Amino acid sequence: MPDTRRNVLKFIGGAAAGAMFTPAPWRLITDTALWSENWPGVPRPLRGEISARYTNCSICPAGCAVRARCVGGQPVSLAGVAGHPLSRGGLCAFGVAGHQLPYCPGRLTEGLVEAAAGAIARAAANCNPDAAGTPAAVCYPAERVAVLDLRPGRTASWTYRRAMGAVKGGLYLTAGGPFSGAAVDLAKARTVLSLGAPVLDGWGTPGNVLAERAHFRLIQAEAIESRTASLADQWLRIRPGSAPALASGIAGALKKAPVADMAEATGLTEQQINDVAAELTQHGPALVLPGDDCLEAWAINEQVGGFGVTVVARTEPPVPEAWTKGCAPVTPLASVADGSIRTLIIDESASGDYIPWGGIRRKLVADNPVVIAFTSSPAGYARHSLFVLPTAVYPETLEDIPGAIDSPRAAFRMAVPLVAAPAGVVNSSEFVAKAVGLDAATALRERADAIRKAARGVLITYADGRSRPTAQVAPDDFWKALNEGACWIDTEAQRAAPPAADWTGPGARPAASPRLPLVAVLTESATAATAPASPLMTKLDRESNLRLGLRRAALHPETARSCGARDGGRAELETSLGKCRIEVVVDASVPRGILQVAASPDVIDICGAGARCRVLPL
Amino acid sequence: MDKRFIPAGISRCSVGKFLLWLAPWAAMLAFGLYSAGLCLVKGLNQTHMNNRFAFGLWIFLDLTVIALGAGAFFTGFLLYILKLKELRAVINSAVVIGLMCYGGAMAVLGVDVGQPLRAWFTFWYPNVHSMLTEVTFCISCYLTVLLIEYVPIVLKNRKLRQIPSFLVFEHELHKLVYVFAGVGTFLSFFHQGSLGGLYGVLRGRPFAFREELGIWPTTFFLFILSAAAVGPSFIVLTTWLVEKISRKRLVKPAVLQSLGRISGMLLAAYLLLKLVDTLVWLNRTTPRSGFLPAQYYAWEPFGLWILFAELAFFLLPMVILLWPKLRARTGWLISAAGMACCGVAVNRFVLTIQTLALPTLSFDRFLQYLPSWQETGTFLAVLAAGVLVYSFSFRYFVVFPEERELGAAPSAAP
Amino acid sequence: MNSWGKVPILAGVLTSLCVGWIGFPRVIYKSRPQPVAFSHPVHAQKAGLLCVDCHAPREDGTYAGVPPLSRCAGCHTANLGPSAAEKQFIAEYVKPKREPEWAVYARQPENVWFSHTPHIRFAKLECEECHGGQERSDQPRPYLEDRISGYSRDIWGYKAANHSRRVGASPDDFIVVPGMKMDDCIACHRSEGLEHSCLDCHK
Amino acid sequence: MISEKKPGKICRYGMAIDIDKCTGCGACMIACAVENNVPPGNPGATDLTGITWLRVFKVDNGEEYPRKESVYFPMMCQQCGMETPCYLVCPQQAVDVDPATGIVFQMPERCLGCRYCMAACPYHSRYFNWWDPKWPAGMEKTLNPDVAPRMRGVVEKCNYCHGRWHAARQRAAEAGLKDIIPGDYVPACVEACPAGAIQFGDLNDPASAPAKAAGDPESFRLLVSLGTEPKVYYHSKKEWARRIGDPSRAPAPKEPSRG
Repeated sequence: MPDTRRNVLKFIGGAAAGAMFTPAPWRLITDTALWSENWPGVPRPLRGEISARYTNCSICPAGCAVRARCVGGQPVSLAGVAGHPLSRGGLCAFGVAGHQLPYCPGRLTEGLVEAAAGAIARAAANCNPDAAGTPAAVCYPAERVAVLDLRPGRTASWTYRRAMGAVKGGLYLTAGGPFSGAAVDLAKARTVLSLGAPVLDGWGTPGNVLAERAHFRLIQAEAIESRTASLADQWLRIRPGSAPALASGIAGALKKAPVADMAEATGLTEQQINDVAAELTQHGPALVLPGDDCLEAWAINEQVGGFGVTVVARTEPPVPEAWTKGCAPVTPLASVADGSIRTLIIDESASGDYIPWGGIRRKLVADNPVVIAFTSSPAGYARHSLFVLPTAVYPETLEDIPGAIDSPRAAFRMAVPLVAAPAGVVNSSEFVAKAVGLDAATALRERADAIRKAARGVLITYADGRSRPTAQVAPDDFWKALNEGACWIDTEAQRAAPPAADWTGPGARPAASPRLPLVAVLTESATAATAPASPLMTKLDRESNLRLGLRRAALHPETARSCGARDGGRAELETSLGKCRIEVVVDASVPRGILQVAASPDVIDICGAGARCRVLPL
Repeated sequence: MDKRFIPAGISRCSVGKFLLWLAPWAAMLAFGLYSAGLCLVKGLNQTHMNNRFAFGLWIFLDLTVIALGAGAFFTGFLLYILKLKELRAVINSAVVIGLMCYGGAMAVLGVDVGQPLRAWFTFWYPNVHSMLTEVTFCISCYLTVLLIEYVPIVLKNRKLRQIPSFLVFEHELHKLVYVFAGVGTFLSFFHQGSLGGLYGVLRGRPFAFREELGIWPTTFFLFILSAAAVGPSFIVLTTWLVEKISRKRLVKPAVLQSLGRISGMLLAAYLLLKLVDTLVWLNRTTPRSGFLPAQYYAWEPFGLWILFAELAFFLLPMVILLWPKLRARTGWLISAAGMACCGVAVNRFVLTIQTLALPTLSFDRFLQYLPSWQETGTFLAVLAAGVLVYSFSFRYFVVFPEERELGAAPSAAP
Repeated sequence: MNSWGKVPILAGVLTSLCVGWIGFPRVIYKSRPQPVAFSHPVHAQKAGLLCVDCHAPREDGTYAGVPPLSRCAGCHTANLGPSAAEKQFIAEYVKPKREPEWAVYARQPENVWFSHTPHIRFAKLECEECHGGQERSDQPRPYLEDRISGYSRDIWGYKAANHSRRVGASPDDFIVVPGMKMDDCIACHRSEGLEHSCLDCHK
Repeated sequence: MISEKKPGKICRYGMAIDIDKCTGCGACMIACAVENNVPPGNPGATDLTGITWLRVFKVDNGEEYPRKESVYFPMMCQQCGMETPCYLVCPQQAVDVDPATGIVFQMPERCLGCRYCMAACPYHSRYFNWWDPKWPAGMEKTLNPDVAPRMRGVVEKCNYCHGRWHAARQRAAEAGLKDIIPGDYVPACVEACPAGAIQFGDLNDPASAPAKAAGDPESFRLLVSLGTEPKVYYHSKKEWARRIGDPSRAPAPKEPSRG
């Protein structure tokens, strides 16, 4: 019996020895090692013809010119267009990864399209007694339809105005604010005083700002050491929310008035305030940029003679005659009577400054208002809407981008589709127009033709880098060029002072209260926060500490200790307006008693400028 | 029931007792294998290592364990090359311990690398400049040597001896034992050294970087010496432990004492060189690379104390072991041996963990690192496996030849 | 004292030799037929086409490799011949405009950067020197893929039987596929003195 | 280096970075990740386990307001030209230095993930794939075909966008040239920087920006005292900023500070 066992053992031994002289074991070792090169999970990049395509970035109103490197037609990387007169070849971090927006996880691709269309049509009919089919309907003054446009000045905006014009009692609303009708000219400015505006952090056209940066002295008045503050020539560390006080202080100083109490309010010395005032007047043209819409600051521009020089009236590209007739006027949201809107259509597809929901809600009728949001992200107004309609994102859309705040000359450029939009998304403006019986499918083409007809300015085509007078381009070529990546720039217009700021002040600010010890300071420009961002942005926040990152709030170690929050811990941010979840980041560079929080819609909703708040660790 | 396997003339506890003893270790092994499996399947994100703390608990333990395992080669060297006959009493035990230590270290390395399937590349495309290549080659070779040295111990088993061919084989093998001892010693000198070199060559880490002697940094030689010094101490420690656990006299006290003496002498030599090296490093090497020695110890908890602790852990045992009166007392001997082992652990800890914790860039920060339970578990697996292997060897093979004549007190534990 | 002596050992050795040399090579490769029964000779002779007529570099210099359907559809708008393969090709691919899923014999691992341009322009290599006598392959041989590593069998280079449909084609008609392993590339680069580092070819 | 045979044209590519111009916008980091197929951070990733071949740090002069000054400081692999630490320690030649370009390069398919090179690198510019690379559904369409994606368990690092070097060589070959057309090869970060703070060039060419920076008293390199001859030159007019590269500068703040 042991013999058989022994023989089996011998057999196995022999087999093992023999195997060594076959390719099998060696090949298996090699293959497993090779398998580790492309085991499941390691993707294979697509191959194909490499080409360059051109467009304009529509993530934010800057509309930088973009060269896309495409493989088999699919963009794989984006870069600026060197020598572009407006964007100066620059592209921000968000723009560089723009081609990945269509693949953001959590992106909306379906919604109750028909129902929403019905709702709009019904609302329009209710407002419009003489619309066919609804003779009995009556229009209540308090039952108005309104479109809230986060990025005015687009062709889409005109479509909305026409659509609302076609509806009796239809409203076209914008955020308003001092800059709604104005643009600034950094090239002219020698001194720039920013009261919390993120001048060097995504404000205006990044490429242009950086190119002009060398020519002006930048004074940043801000409570925290923001990116701009740390890079400014001078940083005035003021108390949070005291920007208006500083503004009126400077205004006073310019009139040689005493500034003692203002110094008190801002935490600066009188000397400092007087010095700033002096600087604004002494070194040639000055420019004052209000951060969160503070009118006092805006007024200083007039005092220092900036109007018509560094601050000019914004001019728009020519518009077809027909559009201007009977279109709804531009109304700032703030000037609408509270509780007067029944049906509100919010176009969030083109990001702009996010308005706190509280400011909007007040304008709606109290009992079940109908809110319809056009957006690609569930994070914004979608949270407050009855209907959410998915829209295409850059670079799927064909849309034009209004002139940026820092380009005094009118410009017309379009973001052209580089990839196909998923089925089920809608074009917001055309959708609204259609719902009220207006065809706006060719609006962009009409606009382009109107511009071409005016025959002013030049057309810059990116592929060949040429710049031709508009008059020399045939209408069809003009349109074709715009669709292949081009930009029309108006001739230098007569510089006019901007229209008086038709706007009454910021929306509801959370009131101070003893049980809310901290002051919330929003960083990261709201535009960047509400604009969709590529998943790669983790490189900037979580994988390095360059940005704070959404839903993260930074505290000084001592402050953190005092409210029992630990680094990386989850916590609840509470203000008088509400609560939201945040992740705590402990950072010694944040002043004590301040909560530096990244602006995302849910945070903006509850924190106005300088909101009091507290942090409750979870 | 397993009497026929237990060496003749040696009494061992009952099977039940033995299994009872094994159970906890087996459980520990199971847990360890689970956590190791997690690291292999889910990847090294299961550990608390990161891009800055690229090496963690595992590398530290590998270095320590291999230093302790040095007893195997050094005892062999003393016995077969320097003919210190009385060490025959512990050589088998030394071999088993060496096998455990080296086997364990290799196993952990297998988990530590991100792509174990490619581990053989090191043999196929070796980079001769790299200390790690040297380590890999020497350790894997020496592991084979240890296995070969282990075979005779296994073949001496009562049952296996009945197979004549095995007996012959064992006899032939035994003739070669001197060769293996020689080869083993040579290899061990090398890999102990290159383990030291591993960090000594890191020009980018001035805290670890050392002057070169010939083609090797000084840590190369310091590691050889410290390993050789601590190896015997570890043998003393383990033998004593086994005696306590099995409640038996396994070796003559004289043997342990002479081991202790050797350990002490080597510690003295090591300490001397270590002092010189430290002074050179602080006053010459560090300033040259633009760093201030003060910076090394500016960060709590790694203050200057750790440097002195390191030295103290070698100094005290040295004194005790070189002092015949103290050495003669088991208590002193054992505690000295224990301290020496701690000393080498601290030394390896400083070189691995503290090196990585210290910032090199002026704007960088000091890092803290605590191993995850998966990391700890994997290490526990090695420990448990070691104990199990040793227990079996002790029960079924002749690990301590002198045990028989030292008389058979009634057996208790394994 | 044991019954069979060395016999079991030898048996063991023999078994594993057979398994290792005969069984294993068959098992390790997954065979996959090409979608279309394409004949190089037919296109070369009947249509008088050259390699570059279909396998041409693109404007951007990258190599097109297997031509897209559009290239075929240029001629194969309707049945050009009576063959069943022709019918099937038209019906399944040309009409529905479906790209044939060709398996590329010479597909290299992802981390290899290879550009035809310098090899054609400077080294003056002929297609055959790397791709073998494809122009003689009258019927695309099945694509063999290593089951574990997932790489093409051709990379290792071998002598493939050329199953010819031509009348009187000799049964021992082979297509020698040269190896395309890293070593093969290095050998040539080294002989040309163009070997500097791994970065020459790896990405 | 496999053979010592010298290629046609020997370059020593390097960078000149003006940290006074850098605004820390991070466009370079994103462009880098896009170009080199670096996946978005795993949900568990932190600034210690993430992968950022190029990382921008915020460094201040340690003073308090109002004397406090900060700079943004882009750091990629410094491409050591002497005693290259990572190259010397890799046990299986997964790290290579190209004699033709001076570029230090990691071969992920050769790497066994022992991370010895990471311990060796004084600049911490090597990154380990702690997780399997994962892209959101559909996003793998945007991967760059000139760069091979890495797998879990290997080390990767900046290689001056080597894929672009290959592409440039191909374009040169198209034009019948053996050497790259000057200026045709530029890493992604250089192209992306809206402030023009990063410049790239051949240190062997005296006219190139890095070569000029090498001679500029206001330029500095990181940890030169280690003798690894990094090929990235930084420039600043601020005296304190120039001492960032000096290891004996006062130790970093004990309080945790982002950046």
